[in-house]
Amino acid sequence: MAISTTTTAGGAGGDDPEARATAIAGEAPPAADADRLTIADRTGLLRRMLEMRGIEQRAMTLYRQGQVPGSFYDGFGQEAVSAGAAFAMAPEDRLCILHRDLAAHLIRGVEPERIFAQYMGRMSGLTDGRDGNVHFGDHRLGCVGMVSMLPDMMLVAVGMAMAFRMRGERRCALTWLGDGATSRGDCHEAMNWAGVQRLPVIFVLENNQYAYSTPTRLQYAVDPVERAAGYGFPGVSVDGNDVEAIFAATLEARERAIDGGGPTLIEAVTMRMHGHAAHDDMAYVPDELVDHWRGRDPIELEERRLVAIGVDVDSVRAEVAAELEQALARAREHPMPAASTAGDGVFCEGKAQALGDGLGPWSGYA
Amino acid sequence: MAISTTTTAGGAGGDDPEARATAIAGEAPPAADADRLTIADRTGLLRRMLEMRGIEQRAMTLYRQGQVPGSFYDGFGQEAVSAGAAFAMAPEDRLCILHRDLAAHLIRGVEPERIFAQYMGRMSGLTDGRDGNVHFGDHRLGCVGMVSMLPDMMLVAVGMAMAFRMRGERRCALTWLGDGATSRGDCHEAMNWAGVQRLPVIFVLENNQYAYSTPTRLQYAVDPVERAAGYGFPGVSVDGNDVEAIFAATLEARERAIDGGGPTLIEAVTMRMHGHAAHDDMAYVPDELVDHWRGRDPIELEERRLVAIGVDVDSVRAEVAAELEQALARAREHPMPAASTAGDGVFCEGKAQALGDGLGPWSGYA
Amino acid sequence: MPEMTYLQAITDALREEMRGDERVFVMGEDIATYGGAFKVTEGLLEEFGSDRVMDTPMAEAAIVGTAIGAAVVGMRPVCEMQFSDFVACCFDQLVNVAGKMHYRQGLAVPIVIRLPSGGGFSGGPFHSQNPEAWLMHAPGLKVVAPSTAADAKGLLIAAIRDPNPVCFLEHKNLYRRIRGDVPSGAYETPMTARVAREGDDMVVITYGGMVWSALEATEDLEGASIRVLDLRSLVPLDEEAILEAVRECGKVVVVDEANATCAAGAQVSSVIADRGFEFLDGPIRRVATPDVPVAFSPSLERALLPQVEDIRETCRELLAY
Amino acid sequence: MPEMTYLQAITDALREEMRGDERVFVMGEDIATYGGAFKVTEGLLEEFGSDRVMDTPMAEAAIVGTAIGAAVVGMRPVCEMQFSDFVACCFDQLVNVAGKMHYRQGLAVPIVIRLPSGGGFSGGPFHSQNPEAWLMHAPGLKVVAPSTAADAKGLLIAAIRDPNPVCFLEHKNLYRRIRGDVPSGAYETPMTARVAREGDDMVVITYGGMVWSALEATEDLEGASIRVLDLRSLVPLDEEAILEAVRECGKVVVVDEANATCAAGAQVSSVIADRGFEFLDGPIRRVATPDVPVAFSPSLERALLPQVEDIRETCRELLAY
Ligand SMILES: Cc1ncc(C[n+]2csc(CCOP(=O)(O)OP(=O)(O)O)c2C)c(N)n1
Ligand SMILES: Cc1ncc(C[n+]2csc(CCOP(=O)(O)OP(=O)(O)O)c2C)c(N)n1
Ligand SMILES: [Mg+2]
Ligand SMILES: [Mg+2]
Repeated sequence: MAISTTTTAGGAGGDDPEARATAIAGEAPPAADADRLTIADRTGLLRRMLEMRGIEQRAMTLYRQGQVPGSFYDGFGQEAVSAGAAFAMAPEDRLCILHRDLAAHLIRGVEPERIFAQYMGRMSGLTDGRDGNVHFGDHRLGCVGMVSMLPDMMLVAVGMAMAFRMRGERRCALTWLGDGATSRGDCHEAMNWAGVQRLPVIFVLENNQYAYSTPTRLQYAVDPVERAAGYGFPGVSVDGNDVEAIFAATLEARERAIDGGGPTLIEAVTMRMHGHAAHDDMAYVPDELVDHWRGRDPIELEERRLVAIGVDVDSVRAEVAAELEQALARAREHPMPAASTAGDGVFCEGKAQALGDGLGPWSGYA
Repeated sequence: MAISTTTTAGGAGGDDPEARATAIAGEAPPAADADRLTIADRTGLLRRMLEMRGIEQRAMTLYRQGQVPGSFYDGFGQEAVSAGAAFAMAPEDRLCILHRDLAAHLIRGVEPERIFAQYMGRMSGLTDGRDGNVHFGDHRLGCVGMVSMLPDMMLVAVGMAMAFRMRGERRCALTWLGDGATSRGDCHEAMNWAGVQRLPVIFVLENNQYAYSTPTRLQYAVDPVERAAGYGFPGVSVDGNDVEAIFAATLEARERAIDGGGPTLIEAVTMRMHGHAAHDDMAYVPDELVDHWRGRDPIELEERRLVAIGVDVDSVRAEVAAELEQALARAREHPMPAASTAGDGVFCEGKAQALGDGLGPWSGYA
Repeated sequence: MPEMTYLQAITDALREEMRGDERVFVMGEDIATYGGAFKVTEGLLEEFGSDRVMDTPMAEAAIVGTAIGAAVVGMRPVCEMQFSDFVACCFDQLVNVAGKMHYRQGLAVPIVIRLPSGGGFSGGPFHSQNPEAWLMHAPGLKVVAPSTAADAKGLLIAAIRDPNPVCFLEHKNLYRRIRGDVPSGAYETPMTARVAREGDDMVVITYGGMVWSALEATEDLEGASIRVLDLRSLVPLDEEAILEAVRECGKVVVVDEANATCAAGAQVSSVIADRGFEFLDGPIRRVATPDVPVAFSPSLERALLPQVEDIRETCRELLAY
Repeated sequence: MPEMTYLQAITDALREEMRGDERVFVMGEDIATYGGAFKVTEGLLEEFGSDRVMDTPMAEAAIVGTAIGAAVVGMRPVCEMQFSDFVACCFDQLVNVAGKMHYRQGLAVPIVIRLPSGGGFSGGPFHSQNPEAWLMHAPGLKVVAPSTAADAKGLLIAAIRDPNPVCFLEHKNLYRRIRGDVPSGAYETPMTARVAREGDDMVVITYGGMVWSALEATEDLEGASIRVLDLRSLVPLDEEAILEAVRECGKVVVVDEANATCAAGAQVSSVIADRGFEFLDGPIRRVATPDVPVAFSPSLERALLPQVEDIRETCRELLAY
């Protein structure tokens, strides 16, 4: 397991985040946690990552064709972070999913068809065109859609965990945040509050080296994973491109959380392989950095493992491709929202509906 | 010198702030930093503390007599924190002074007469009745008056330090903050920004065990001095009732700051010996805690030192008492602001005037 | 019907709802052990325990943000800002997370933010503000501001039961000064306007603390029959009641304690100027605090906040129009 | 006179002031290496270096708070919010620290906050807001909102030279769509209203992006002579120009892109209803975005934001009144 404690994480590259990133990412891929993850689990993880990439690549094309309005963000190269973390969460857990974390939506049970429709501003049962691109979450599946202001959702996740503790429920909340988001006051208020109340919440710090064009060295002097200790809970760094390592770290954090052990900060060290959004050519990123990480693609990494144990990954790829073609075709059939409804639903007129449960993909919850 | 690094500070009582407080405060009073502080310096420190206490005691009486409108806050028992820190700052340095730090205003050169007038809502050259009680600062003396929202002034102090660095000036900014204020997002944004830009700024964390009625254990899980490391700069804990220890810690931090060594977080461990404000009987504070700290009064502690080297502290006390009587008498003569001026000065009509210099009380700056 | 103060009525509403609905809990700074800066939550800790009466860290964004999180998993948080002025510190969570949630994704956020507001006691620039207009300008937030003890209880209960985020403005100057008969048990006051006094020569439209100033100012004004309309709710705004009053009275004075520009009073005035123009027998006068921070020194504060005499003078002039 | 876009005019103003006054510097997220999300600061890093063109951490409260600190020790910071929507994240520093400073202690805070605002390109609820009314309701802040390239440059220079905190609203939809002759060199545009087109049958009062919609909507409306008043500055608000227009035109439509309740348009309308009542030949109509977050999907967004056709329809009705 490529989990290092904050101390050794600090050791790996010390205060130079890029050096650390390379150091940690350079570690050997961990053996699969065989006695926990079944082959079906591991194939499921691969499938979700393939779906995420496939959906985002097609959406990027749709954007360039003018069929996706506004702007478009993707998580190319970071698929392992959302897939691995969300896979460890139980149906009754609650998530706030961020803008590079599409695989988490898929794992909770959002169909690709509806995601395409969301991107195109069509009726989707997600935001029905009221909000765009990655700003969604299916509350029936236990997720609160993110707001743009980062990392506001950390406080929402802490609040969900607070309610679980008040009601004595063995449940956990999880949210992601970026390296840039660590500079916001809300990040501190959330980590401090979670620490002082020892709440069952997991923060996955998706350290992809950049906040838009801003490198981490302009964002902080010391890697934020080191801050967890100052809030009274563990901070661990994992290889953000190793989906099984992220799964294992999250599962461990979840067990601690529901046993009353409090929060965990998991830093997933990865790299944003595309621009901040579709319009950004990321000219500000040194080529070597991109090259280094291109050699560590999270999907290829997991595929190599599965091929080694005889899984036919080509047919998985083929199935996903076919599935997405059909999903996109169906999504195009979704109607655009009617202009006459633009003013509806600012307020809830009926009864407040709490979040529902998502899927429990991991065989451990089956 | 009762300065312990974060590590040993953490050692002293670990994660139980009250235990830590007692532990640190229990240490023997340090010998005076003889080769730095002259007897005149040390007597000056005592005088400022006596003035602070004398002014606040008289003001509290005025408040109860209805001559001070609104509410009234004091720093009884914490006089060493503002006196020791402000005394180490040069005239060209800049300060944001908080609500328990009256001695800092005196050290910068604000006359007691004007402070009484400020409390009574009279013309004072400070806020002229527009703002009340501790919400003032004489910008001609290098100080920005605090706003209520805590700890907003930390960011202002960081910004001043940023300007010093941009202009290549060997100057430093300093502000205080309370234990409760450490929970606000602005505290994090300020410490992170100061750390990433290595700015010449000093944060004096005035840990007086309570935020209004809230004990530190509901405010944080780990003493905030431990967080400094996570921002990339030193955090030190000192006996907040030892004015010479605070002076020495601040002087050391200032030298580091103007030499380009970046920020310092100084935790002054002390106790709020009065209620949060005049109306608060602090029934929520355990008697033992108050009793323990009553035996460690910062003024008596410094007096014992000075008596030991032959200073006639009684006459200092007498001089201060006489001075304050006259100051109060003159303050009563200050006119109330004219109602007709209530709307004036919302905007600056002339040229923007930058902050001026304060006094350099320490003989090292003479 | 027991008589109680405006403050006691608020406490009573909290107690009723906490007894009747275990999902309801209160959170804020110094509200448990200390009972709140104004003692509104005094006694609740003893009855309901520290989970449902929670002393929080000093972190306003976190208070609102965690309340949102608790609400979407089924709780009914009631947050106290120690002073309404501190709402600026959680503004983003309130307007961007809570306010836009239901429109964006059909997820309701049943939270209440209690905001002790207003001046008149030398609180100075940071303890005297009236932030309601900021909140009214944020889609998705309801905003109520009771003036009587009975309405304070009924509107707070209605706010707690509302599936939406509700900002509850409680005027500090009414806490102990205003008392009245308050029905026992739980009841909801509708978020509509109330005629505080009948009249048909002129109407003074206001809310919160200024209702009492308006009543006093117009009590006996050259025998004129002056109606006082207490809006009670600012979002939703009872435009029909406003227009009815204009139709029946013809002359209008709108009174705000908040800073004048873009205040609630500006909105009321613009609604009348648009939809009630035909009924107007004169200009729509406004009385409000000028665009100046609320000063500390009594003479200055009095000069800034609308006084009974200011309202009376404005009404007298308009009657003569 | 060189012709340039609204965006280029803003860049030009920054360059002029940075060349002319070494105290002036720009700070914000992604403004240096990347040149800003909208490329407004492109090229400045190369000319002025990384101290005066500063990429900051992603922390809006810190951007405003540190700017205040730098300003009071003699600098002239110009801050960029990546989108005006994020002003909610630094609201407290802006309204409580910057806005109240001079009144409380006579200390000037010469900072400028650039706020790329407005919708019309499927930015959704968090990238399309018009926050000006929140800022107008905060005493001590000036608020300007240019509509032309020449005014964008002149008002930004005036804002930078102003000793007070100035919120500079630059409408994203004008950045590249609007171009015009812009005087070279430094000049200040006064914070007063401008007649965008003469006329005396009716006046449309607006500002920012809506000026162009108003001009288009009233270009040829049944031959009526319709004046368009471009406020340019919201604080200070040019009440005399507003009242003069009302006196000369008699009929008024006030247009806002912001959510209607307590918007700038509500303030303008209430000023007219109070001080300009005698001149009115009809109700004061308002066109604004309803109190709904700005939706993402084009059909919904169009239905919410005021369209040329909406303005034209309202004017047509009022002309017939
Ligand atoms: C409070 C806030 N300020 C600014 C932005 C604009 N913005 C959108 S994403 C982004 C970069 C975020 O970086 P990071 O947190 O590292 O997440 P990443 O995009 O790298 O996954 C910025 C500045 C925002 N969304 N929220
Ligand atoms: C942002 C904010 N929230 C709430 C308050 C109300 N308040 C005033 S002082 C105080 C306690 C502050 O505690 P601490 O920071 O420890 O400073 P101390 O008073 O103990 O010196 C509180 C809650 C405030 N001033 N600012
Ligand atoms: Mg990032
Ligand atoms: Mg304290």
